[in-house]
Order: sequence, then structure tokens, then C-alpha cells
Amino acid sequence: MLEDRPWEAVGLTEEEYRRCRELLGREPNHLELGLVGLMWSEHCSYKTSKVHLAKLPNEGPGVLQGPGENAGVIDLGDGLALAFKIESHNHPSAIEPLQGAATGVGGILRDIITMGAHPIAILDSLRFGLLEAPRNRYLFAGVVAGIGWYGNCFGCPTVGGEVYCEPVYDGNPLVNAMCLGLVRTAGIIRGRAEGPGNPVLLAGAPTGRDGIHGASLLASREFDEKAEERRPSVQVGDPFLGKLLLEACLEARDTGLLVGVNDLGAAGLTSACSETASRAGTGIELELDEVPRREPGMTPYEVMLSESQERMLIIARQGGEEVIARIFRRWGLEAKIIGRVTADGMIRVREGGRMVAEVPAAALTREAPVYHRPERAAERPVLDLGALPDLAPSQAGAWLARLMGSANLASREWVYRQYDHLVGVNTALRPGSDAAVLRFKDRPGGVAAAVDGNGRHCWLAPRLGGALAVAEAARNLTVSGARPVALTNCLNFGNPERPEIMWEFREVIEGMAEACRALGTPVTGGNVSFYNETLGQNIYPTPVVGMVGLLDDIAHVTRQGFQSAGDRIILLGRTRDDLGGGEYLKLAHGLVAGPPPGLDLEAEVRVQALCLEAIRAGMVRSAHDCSDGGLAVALAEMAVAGGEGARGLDVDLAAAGGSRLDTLLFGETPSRIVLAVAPAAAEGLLALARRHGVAAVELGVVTDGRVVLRQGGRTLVDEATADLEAAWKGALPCLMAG
Amino acid sequence: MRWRARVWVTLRAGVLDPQGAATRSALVSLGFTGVQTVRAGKFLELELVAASREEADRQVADMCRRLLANPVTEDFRYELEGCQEG
Amino acid sequence: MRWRARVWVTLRAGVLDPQGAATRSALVSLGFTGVQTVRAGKFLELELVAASREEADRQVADMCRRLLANPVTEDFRYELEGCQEG
Amino acid sequence: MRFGVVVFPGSNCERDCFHLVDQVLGRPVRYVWHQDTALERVDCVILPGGFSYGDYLRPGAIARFSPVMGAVAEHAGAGGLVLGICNGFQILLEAGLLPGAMLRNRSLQFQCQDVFLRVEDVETAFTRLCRPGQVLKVPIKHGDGNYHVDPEDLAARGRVVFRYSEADGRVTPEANPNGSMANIAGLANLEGNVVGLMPHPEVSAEEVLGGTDGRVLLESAVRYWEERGPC
Ligand SMILES: Nc1ncnc2c1ncn2[C@@H]1O[C@H](COP(=O)(O)OP(=O)(O)O)[C@@H](O)[C@H]1O
Ligand SMILES: [Mg+2]
Repeated sequence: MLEDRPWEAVGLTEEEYRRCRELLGREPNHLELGLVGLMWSEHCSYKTSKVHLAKLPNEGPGVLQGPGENAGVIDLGDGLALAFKIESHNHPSAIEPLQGAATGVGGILRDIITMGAHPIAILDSLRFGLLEAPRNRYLFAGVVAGIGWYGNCFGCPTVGGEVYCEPVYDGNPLVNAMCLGLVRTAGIIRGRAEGPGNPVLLAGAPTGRDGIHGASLLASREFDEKAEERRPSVQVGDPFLGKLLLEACLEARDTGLLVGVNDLGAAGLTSACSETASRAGTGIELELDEVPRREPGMTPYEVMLSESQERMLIIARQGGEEVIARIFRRWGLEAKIIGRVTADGMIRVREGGRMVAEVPAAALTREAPVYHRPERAAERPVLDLGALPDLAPSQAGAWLARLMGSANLASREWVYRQYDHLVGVNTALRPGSDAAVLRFKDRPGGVAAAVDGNGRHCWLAPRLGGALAVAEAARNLTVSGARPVALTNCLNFGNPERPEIMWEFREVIEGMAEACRALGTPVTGGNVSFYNETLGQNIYPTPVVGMVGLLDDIAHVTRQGFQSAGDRIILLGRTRDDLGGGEYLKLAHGLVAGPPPGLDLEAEVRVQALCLEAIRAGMVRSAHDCSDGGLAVALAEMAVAGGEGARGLDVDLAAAGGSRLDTLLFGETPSRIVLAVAPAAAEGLLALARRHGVAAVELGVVTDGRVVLRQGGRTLVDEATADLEAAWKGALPCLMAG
Repeated sequence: MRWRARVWVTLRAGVLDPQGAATRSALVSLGFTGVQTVRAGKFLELELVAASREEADRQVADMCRRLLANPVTEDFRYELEGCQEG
Repeated sequence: MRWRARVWVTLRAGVLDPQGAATRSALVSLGFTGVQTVRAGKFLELELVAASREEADRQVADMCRRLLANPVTEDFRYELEGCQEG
Repeated sequence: MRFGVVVFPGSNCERDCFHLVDQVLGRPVRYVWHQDTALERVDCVILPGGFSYGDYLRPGAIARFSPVMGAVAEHAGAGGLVLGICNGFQILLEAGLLPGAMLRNRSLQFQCQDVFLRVEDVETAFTRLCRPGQVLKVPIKHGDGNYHVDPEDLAARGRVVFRYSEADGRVTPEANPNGSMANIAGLANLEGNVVGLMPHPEVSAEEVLGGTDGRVLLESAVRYWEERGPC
């Protein structure tokens, strides 16, 4: 029955087909080949990334669940734990931005729910081509509307994120969503099909023909004109059903009758069954006729591969199925037995009394091929700083305004205003500062979260870029008053069959691993998205780090905005002549050239430790890290975000470092933090900095109304804060209006 | 010349319609138990100025393709009629 | 008997239509400068089982009045046709 | 005084409202299921925000037919207290307990932001502890809050309780976040025992969340109930 080159139709190589035949000990039938093709796709099998992901440190004192489950979990003490995970939905969002982004959010929410956790926050990391192009505006608007639609309706606040626009993301936007959830430590559920004889239930929405072959055809292949023809495979989200599913799952969890839970995402039933069985070392036998369907005439192939949304696979304790079904019915949902756990490690699929597929769960998962793909280091443009004319002092003010209003630095309010960032009544630090903070209702502390990743840095110097992403995420938590604890990551890369991309991939991971070790933040999970290539153009290597941190006391929440005039402004860390890879270099000179700013991990650790200690000691009124746009932009942002009567500053940057004006104002040297402290605390803070071995200089004072930057006797910038604010706030709405 | 266009935008077959499904079950629970399916779509009425029927027709088709309908998930249909100057 | 009903729900005259206004300005900025007005509404397709045309008609009118349209802001209109058993 | 928070399929602020009454106010509260047909032992019923039935068709259009809404109407008719927040307000409008209807926001976008509300009527059960003209800072988060009403209908059946304003209380077009007629953000019935508003008082009831202005609504209700006693 099989055609000439049967492997091609399911995206396998001839070699992989041979391996499949060996594992089965016979020719696979059409359905079996489909299952294998899907599960061995890059998206499901991680066949290319596995060997490198193993280098990320994943253990630490607080880690209750590392990589390999639906989400990582860390211990919060006193019987409470935090589950969190990030995931990409890049290719679906390129085809249908609203539904693609919405179903991405739905998917990550379900990942958290499967752990037995109640989602408490979402963050989103987005990349688009330049917004001057209508297509990119359409994608951006659609993605934001889709994230908002799903998250708002579901009732989980979207509290933070990031957006960058670069030409390399033209036609290949990135949409990464992270979710955090709370779970009682004793109630953590895992995606394991334990206990032969236990019933396997399919709960939630009926199964339709949505997204068939999404995983293998969309996420595991580069983009070309034919992508348009794959359109009917878009999945459609239903956040209303998603919310009902949450409520039913939480209620079912509390019965203690759930043995294992897995969501149905990429590769649908096939993936959920083989993964839960493989994790537990068991098998699953499915009666496909029992699967509730939305459309008549679906083939076993379609039922097994469907990516219909808002579904969960539940392995229940024997005898508990009726109680669970009743709970789901109360919420207007079906939870139906579609199979049983078996002892022999086989995934068996029966339809109409006939066995239609019989494959070892391990063959679909653990025994999938693993590749060490070839790599080749690439040359990247290097900046000759000496040949670059410095910024003229008379232009400093104009360039500050220009940077504040650039697409990559401007206020993200246009985005987060469309997200309900308050539902749940936990949001203690709203979007607009360095990290988001959620308070705990039953204890004094809270949790902070931030997502960071600078693709331009990673393209110019992948290893350094990977480390910088981790350091910046940690710094964003620290300045907000939290101790960085652990992270999840989403690795968005081009086509791994190109040696240059593999080199980027390995380098980024090794850089991240180094930084994770230095900062003591293990990686508890993540996601890899390869094949972000459109018509031969690969995206920048874009790792997105989603980090979580803890606050012992919610009173430690620290904002970037100034609080009272007269507060002293102190810069921690040294400024070097770092212009490479920066926003100013690109805008002012049209250059994307490296290397990006170097990172001294020891200095980074010290400056963060100091900042946190100062915050905990109650010395700090405002804190903000220097990142994109450098020191001048960081200072201006603190003024713009300032409270009444504290929307300005007067500082002298002479002691800040940097031998050039452009690097002093706009250079992006990392490991720098700007603090504002009460006048009486300034001396103490400087002393504390000396004890920590951190360079610290007092720059000036908080004022109101104007941003004044001087150098020695000379005034470099003297701008009305309101004007800078107008440029900063107006930029995105204006760009999006076309 | 002034024209009136009526545009129907409907979901493509096979595309899930959560709105239609929710509306159907609401109708059933209101006692309209005979309702089998509901599909929800959009209806737009446009007035436009164009030199000729052909021109108006070309423009409306273009609007549908470019903005009014999402080709990934939706189909469209329209009717055109001349209307009196108001 | 099986019936197909097409229901149009449109905003009442005098009610501001933010969606229509936004659609119009989007069309104008796409270059369709002849577009004078756009009014946005809903279009629902229902299939229902009812004993007679009168019965189906009565039911659809009832659905519109009770659920499908909000009398404060919306008008409705419908068409009914018999359809083949499928 | 006992509170009830109705849970519709798709409500998503029910836990927040429960937390407000239970933890912030320290009053007895329980959930009321959308299929319940009576509001036993509830003096003040809260219809919470969210997306009941996914807001499909129109916000509140499907929820208003829930069995519990019959009980809510009866409760209101008997002088019991009813507070509809956001989606809860939309349900009250659809149910005809308050006049008018909601359209999409003028921006066509969901909007989540702090707004200022000028209190226009301090005679309702939920505003009697306010000063006339007092300005409250309370966030909104909705996509369909663009209020529309026939002025005669409004005069005959309702009272304006809150208007979107500037921080100093001036009611200006700029302060109107969604295009609502006459900046209307909240209403009461003529008797003043049923109040609906788009902003979310439960999100501005604790310092840690950025403000406590929203508390006054429920504190007013408690005071009202204590003074009047059950009707
Ligand atoms: N896509 C988004 N969704 C929600 N919030 C966002 C998004 N993008 C940016 N933000 C918020 O805007 C603020 C500024 O973001 P960003 O400039 O990336 O911060 P940083 O430079 O400190 O990493 C942060 O509070 C961030 O959470
Ligand atoms: Mg920052």
C-alpha cells in the first residue's frame, strides 16, 4: 500500500524510516508512519537540540521538577510551589496572528494546569519585522489582540513581556508566551500514565480537524510561499472553554483521583499518550471510537493527529472516573474514557474493533533519533569604534528624544493596555517597570517575573548574547526587589540543518549555562523553535529567558519611577566604551556590528547582591537597570515614570565612566543599576557598595519637570520630561496607526 | 455615482466557531430545542462613490480580500446596488 | 422538517458604530477613498427542525427578540428557507 | 450582612470579589451557582466581572437567561442589594434591571488602565459613604464598555452614579476611555439598591494593589444594610 518514498509525506528521511522499521520489526502501516513522523519531527522530538540542552544546569536546592515535564516547579516553602514554563507559537502566528497567538497562550496555560497548578500570570515575548510595513503591523496588532483575547477571557493576567522589531523577523514573527501557576506541593500532578488498568480520559472540547500536521509541517520546516496553502490547519481557540477546563481540572485535582494529566498540544493525542506512557514506563490502549468528535467522517489518522484546542488527557484512579466525569459535566464539559493504561509499553490504537496501530511508546519518544548536526562558526561584523565620529554635545538632547521614541525602546503601554494585567488581584507591580511582581495572598512575600532576550546581541556574539540574556533577566528581577531563583527558556533559531545556525545554537546555550551557574539560577524547562527561516532569511538567534524570583516581603517591591524630589541618584557599576550591538549605533550610524558589551559575571553577581541587600535594608526608593539605550535612556525612563513632583533629575555624569560621549550616554554596558535613595541613605549606600566591591558614584538628585544631564561644567541634555514622555508614549500608537 | 454594497463574511467550512456553538447551546437551553447548528458571521453595509459599476465591484472585491475578510479563516460574498444621491 | 434561517443583526440608526467607523477609516487609509460610510453588523446562519414554516418562522422571530438582538441598540431581519434532509 | 458572589460559566473575577468581601472587608460571603434558583441567606449579591459564556454574541446576553437571574431580579425587587461589576453590569443591562446597552469601546481594543470616577449620586446603597463629587481611582479592564442609552429611558429607569473624569473631577472628553455616552461609568436603578459599573472596585481595595478607593462601595453597602435592616 505504501508509495515509493513513504517517508517524505510525513517529513522523515529515508534513514529515519529505516530506523522506524527496525524499532517496529516490520513495515509501519500508514497510520503508524504518521504517528512516528509526527513524534520524530523536530518540534516533538528535540532530536537536534537534545544533546546541547543537556548542558544547561537544571538542579538547585529549590527545584521540585526540572525539565521533562509539562512545566518546571520550584519550592516556595510551607507547602506551596510555583510551576512555570515558556513556549513558542511562532509559525501559527505567522499564518493567522490572532488565533496563532491565542492558541499559544491557551497551550501554555494548559501546561501549567496539568501540573495541578492555578495559573497566576502570563508574560509574552514578541518579535516582528519593522512596523513601517503594513504586514508587520497587521501581525503585531493581531498577535496582541489574540494574546489579550485568550488571557483576558480566561482570566489570567498578562503582566509583562517584551517587544523588539528587526528586519530579520519580517515574515517570521516570534510569539513566546510564559505562564506561572501556584500549586500545593502535595498536589503536584505529573504527566505520567501510571498504574496499568487505570482509565484514560479525554476531557474538554470535541476533536475536529484543526491543525492536523501542525507540528511536523509548520513548526519543523522553513517557510516558503506554499505556507499559504497549509492554511486550513489553523487551530481556533476558545478561551471560554479553556476557563471551564481550568475550573473542572482544579476541582478534579482536589478529589485526589487524578493520577496523571497531560494537555493536548502539538501532535494531539499521539503526543499526549506516548509521552505520558513513556514517562511512566507503561503503555496505553485507545478505543478511538470513544473519542468525541466535532465532525463526521474523521479517519483514525486525523483523530490521532488533530490539534483541536481545549482538551486534556487525564489518567484517573480506577473507579474514580464517574466522579471526574460528573465534575466536568457540571462545568458543561465532557470527560470520556477513551482507553486504559497497560503494562507492556505499547501504544495500541483500536477502531471499529480493529487494531489500527501498535507502536512502542518508547519508539515514539525516547528512542527517536538524536543528531549531532554539523556546525560552523560564522564571522560577524565588528565595529571599529576609533573610526566612528563621537556624538556632538549639541546633539545629545535630540538623540535622547529620538531613542526614547524608537520602536525598540518606546513605551509598551499600547501593548499591555490591551491585556488585563490585574485580574486575580495579585499584581503588586504592573507592567511598565523592570519586572512584574505578584503578591501571595496567604503569606508576606511575592513572586517576580521577567522575560528577556536580545537577538541582535546573540547574532553578533552568540555565547555572550546567551549570557547577557540571563544576566539581564536576573537584573530586572533584582532591581524590582526579588531574588532570582530559576528560569525557563524559549530558544528561537533558524534552520538547524545549516551549520552556522547549529553553531549559534550551541554557543548560545553554553553562554546561558555559564551565566546560570554564576547567578545560581537553574533551568527548569523550556522550548525550542527551529526553522525560523523565511525564503532563505534566518532570524537572529533569539533565546528568550523567562526568569522568576522571590520576595520575602512584598514591601520590597521597587519601581523604576522616582518617588520624591531631593532623592540622591547613584549609579552602580562601571561604564565602558560599549557601543557594539546597541540601539544608538543602529539608529545613528545604521550599523549592526559587534561585539556586544562584554559581561563580567562576577561583577554582575556582586552588583545584584548589593542592590538586593540595599533594597531589603530599606535604603532604596527607586531602581532601574541600564539596558537598551544605555544610561541616559535609563535615567529618562525613571523621570518619566516618576510620581507627582518627582518627574525630573539633575545629574553630572563626569564620574560615570566612558571616554566618549556616545558610549557614556547611550552605551549599553551591562551590570549597571541606577538607584534613587533618600538623602540620608546615600552615604550608607556608598559604604555598602564599597563593602561589596562594587563601583558606585553619586550622580545627582531627583528634581521635577526636566531631565538635565551634565558633564563637568557642561550641560549635555536639558529637556522637559513631558516632551520626552510624549516621544516615548506616542511612538507605538503612532507607528501602529500607519 | 454612489453605490451600496452588502458584504457577508462567514467562517470557512471546518473552522471552529466557538461563538456559534455557544449561541446554539444558549438557544437550546432557552427551549429552542430544534436548533441544530449556528454559524456566526459578519455583515457589513458600505456606501461608496465610484465611477462605474465595474469600478465599484472591483473595489469592493478588493476591500474584502484585503481587509474585511481574513482569507485564512473566512469566506466573503457581496452584493452591489446603485443608490440615489441622498 | 429542516429549515435554514439567515439572520441579520444591525445597529439601529442613530447608534454610533465604533467598528463601522474604524473599518471605514482603515479602508480609506488603504486607498479606498470613495468609501463614505460603513455599518457593521452580525450575520447568523441557523439550521433548525420545526414542524411547519409557520412554526419555524415563529421560533426564529422569537430567538431574535429574546437573544440574538438587543432591542436597545440593534434591529434584526431574517429569511427562512426549507432545506433538504441531509 | 451576608454577601453572595454569582459564578457564571466564564466569570473570572468571582474569586477576586470573594477575596474582597472575605479578606478585606471581613464579612461572610459565599458563591452562588448560576443554576441556583434562589438566593438563600444573601443580602447583597455581586455579579462579578469576566466573560460569561465567552461574551459570545454580546457580553451578558447569554448569562442573563441563567436561572439565577430570576432570583436576582426578585431579590432586587424586594429591596435586596445588587452590585454588577463590568461583565456583571453588562448582564444587568441585558436583563433589563438597569437601562441601556454596551457597545464596543471606541478604540475597538480591550483597555486595562486606571481611571478616575466622579461620584454623581451619593444616595445609592453603594455610594452613601462618598462625598458628593468625590473622585475615586479605580481601574477598568474591558472591551465593551461604551455605554449607550436612550436619555428618556435613562431618566425613567435609572440614575447616573459614576462618570469618568479627570483626577480633579472635571468630566472631559479626554477622560472618557471608551466613548460612553455622557462619560457614564456606572448607574443605579431609581431605588438605588441595584448598581452597575464598568470599573473594578475589587482591584483597588488594597494598598499593595495600588489603592483602596474601591472599598467605599462595599463599605457603603454594609452601612446601608446596617441602618435599614433587611426589607
Ligand atoms: N509584550 C508585552 N506584554 C506585556 N508587557 C510588556 C510587553 N513588552 C513590554 N512590556 C512591559 O513593558 C516594560 C518595559 O519593557 P522592556 O523595555 O522590555 O523592559 P526591560 O528593558 O527592563 O527588559 C516592562 O514592564 C515589560 O514587562
Ligand atoms: Mg530593565
